[in-house]
Amino acid sequence: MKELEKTKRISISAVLFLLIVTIAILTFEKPKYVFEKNTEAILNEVNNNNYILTLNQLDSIEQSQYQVVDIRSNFEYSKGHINDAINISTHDILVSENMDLFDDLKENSKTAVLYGKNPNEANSAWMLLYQLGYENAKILCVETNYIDNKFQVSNHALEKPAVNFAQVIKLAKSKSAKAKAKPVSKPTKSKKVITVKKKKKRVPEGGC
Amino acid sequence: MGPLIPNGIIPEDWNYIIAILIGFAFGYILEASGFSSSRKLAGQFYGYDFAVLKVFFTSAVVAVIGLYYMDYLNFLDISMLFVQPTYLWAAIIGGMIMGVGFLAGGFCPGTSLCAVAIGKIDGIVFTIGLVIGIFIFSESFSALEPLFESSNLGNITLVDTLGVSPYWIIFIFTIIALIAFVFSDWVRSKVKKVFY
Amino acid sequence: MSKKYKLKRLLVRRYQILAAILFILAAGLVLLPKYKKNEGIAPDLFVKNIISSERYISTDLLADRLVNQDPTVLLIDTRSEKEFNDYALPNAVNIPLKDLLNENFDGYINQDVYDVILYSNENFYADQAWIISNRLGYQNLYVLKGGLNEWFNTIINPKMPEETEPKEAFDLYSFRKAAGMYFGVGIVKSEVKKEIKKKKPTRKVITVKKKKKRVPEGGC
Amino acid sequence: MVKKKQQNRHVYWNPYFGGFLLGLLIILTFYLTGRGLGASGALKSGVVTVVHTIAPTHAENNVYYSKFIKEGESPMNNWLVFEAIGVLLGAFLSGAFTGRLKLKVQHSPKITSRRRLVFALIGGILFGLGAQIARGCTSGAALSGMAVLSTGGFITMLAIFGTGYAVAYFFRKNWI
Repeated sequence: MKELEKTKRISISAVLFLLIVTIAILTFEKPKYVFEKNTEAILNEVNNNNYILTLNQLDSIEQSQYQVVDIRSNFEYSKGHINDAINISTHDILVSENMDLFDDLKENSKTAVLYGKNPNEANSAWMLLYQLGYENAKILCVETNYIDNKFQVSNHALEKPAVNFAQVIKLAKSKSAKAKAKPVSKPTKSKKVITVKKKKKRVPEGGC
Repeated sequence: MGPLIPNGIIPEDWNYIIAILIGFAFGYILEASGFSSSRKLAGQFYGYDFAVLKVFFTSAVVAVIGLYYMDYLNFLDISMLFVQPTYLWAAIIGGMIMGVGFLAGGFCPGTSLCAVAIGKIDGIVFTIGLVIGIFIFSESFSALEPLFESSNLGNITLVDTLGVSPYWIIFIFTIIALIAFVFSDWVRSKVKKVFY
Repeated sequence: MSKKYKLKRLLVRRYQILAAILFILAAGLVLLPKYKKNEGIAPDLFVKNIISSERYISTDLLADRLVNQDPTVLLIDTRSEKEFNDYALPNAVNIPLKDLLNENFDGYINQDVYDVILYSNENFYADQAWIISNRLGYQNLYVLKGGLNEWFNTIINPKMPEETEPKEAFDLYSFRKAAGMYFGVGIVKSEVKKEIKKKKPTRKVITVKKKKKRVPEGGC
Repeated sequence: MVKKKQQNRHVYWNPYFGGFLLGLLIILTFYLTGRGLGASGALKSGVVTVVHTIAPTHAENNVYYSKFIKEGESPMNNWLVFEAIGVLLGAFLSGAFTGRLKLKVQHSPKITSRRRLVFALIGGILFGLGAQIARGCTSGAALSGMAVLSTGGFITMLAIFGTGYAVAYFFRKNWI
């Protein structure tokens, strides 16, 4: 018996398929900003410390080669800021005028020198910019504070331990040992065993 | 953002229920398209029925276009999908053995299950044959292992192999499919009708 | 009459029309403007996350949780291995910043069981680690505000409040002192009679399941 | 009613419609589970289970079986097995609706049903062997593979159909 072909259903479904795709494309909004760098790249950059400028290093660069950017809030900026600095708070970096400005800096190969209350604050903004592809951004490693209501900039020693932790601990222990006549009984804690299970993020397996 | 289960959006526990539902739809579509009939399946090799080729190509084209649109529209991460690893010689030789088996038996595993479900005895026998074939393979695995494990190219796609944008591949693939449809209809009009 | 005729003519060409639809869809893929895809979360969400200070946990809060042996705390030391071996917080795990994306450590930072608290000498490196993890969409991560320096200034060696300060300041001070002693390093003044618990920075033994690679599951 | 069913028996879906739905199903499968469809994997799980139950030591010593035997977990506890159960149910239902449920051997009028069954068995054995070597059958390797543009999928598909056309001549008596 000859197979009878019905085309009504296929026509209808094909038209529906086309409609769905069209609607999906029309409603689709292309993301405005896309990260250029993946996390590997940013991690590499973070680890080779090229992105940190001290005040002295900044002085050695020609004035026309960089633009200082204050990433604190407008309020803080109006209280006092580094000379010639412009104000773009971290929150407003993705505003298009500000992006244009960074684009300009990038084209003219000028360095965007970011600073905030401390390097840590500038770091967020720097990481954002770097991941968006602005390799010309750098962090000015300074602290800003107010002494007698005057704006002060001072160098900041990054990630420097305040004290030698190990030594302090040792010292404290020897002191406590001295203070005690009796030997300190050391309650041995049972080792805490924690199993971290991988988050269920199963890679799809195949099969046929 | 898909795929939903590997990304943990749908809990893993649902996996098997979804498997049954998907299998259900798969079986229904295969049977309703006539894949439970071995003579219909074999028809494409003799030019009297091209249903298999049409279903096969249509579904592949629709699926690949749909998947890439979903990827484009950010519903799905195409790199998360499972890609069958390519073992070049294993695929070629295995495919050739399957080709002979297809002609002799008239089914492939999916369709033979459909045939079993509607009571085709040849389908049942074919399925028993499948089990025996798998058993033979497993028992003689040590002899076949060099072939099985050789020339592993990894989980590659045509994009890696040809170095062309996937969109062009899809476009060309679609054109090939359309030509195949036209050609199959032409062949069918030339070949003597077989009623089954 | 003419309408019916038109429909009929359309139906004759139905396969051509269907083929055209398929063709257009495939061509659409080629012609659509391409854009680069993000790895991880989108920039606008990312900005919201990095300016929020929710990620910071104060040293007092951490001390409190550690003293109470909160089982959901997992400390991660992002400093170098050498620094970690010299001194680390109790039960901390060392993941140097440069190894953050090493897949052996994936189980620690990409999970939903513990509150992972990242620290370094300050919070600069820890913050960077947090930002990178956040970009990848990892949850339950926190940063120790001020890092180890702050820890030493507040918990190990707290400053005696001025007499004019409110009672809360004294409460906090006594808590900090007690906590400092708990961590075995109270700067011992003569009046200390309490037994000092010594807590070695035992390392957590954590078994991380190896990341499952796409194991080619033997086909059929 | 009976007559209608009789007529229906050979009315299948328009192949393009079937293909279209199948394509959507593949998309859905990938969207939900990140993997493709499959069929013979379920049979393999069945074989492994049977062998493991009958001769556990033999199964554990065999390199191939031992790949699929996990401590405390039955090989039947597999996505593909559940899918295969679904396939059986779905096909049964479709057959029931159109009146195709019947215990019979379908064969060309030129051959006996005995010959048909012998060839079916040979074909099944070859197909099972080939599917294991190629790590997938028509649905698993070729169909799902083509949907994600897998090189292996295309190669397998070409090999199956290429060989099919090459040997079609020798089997013509069975089918035409």
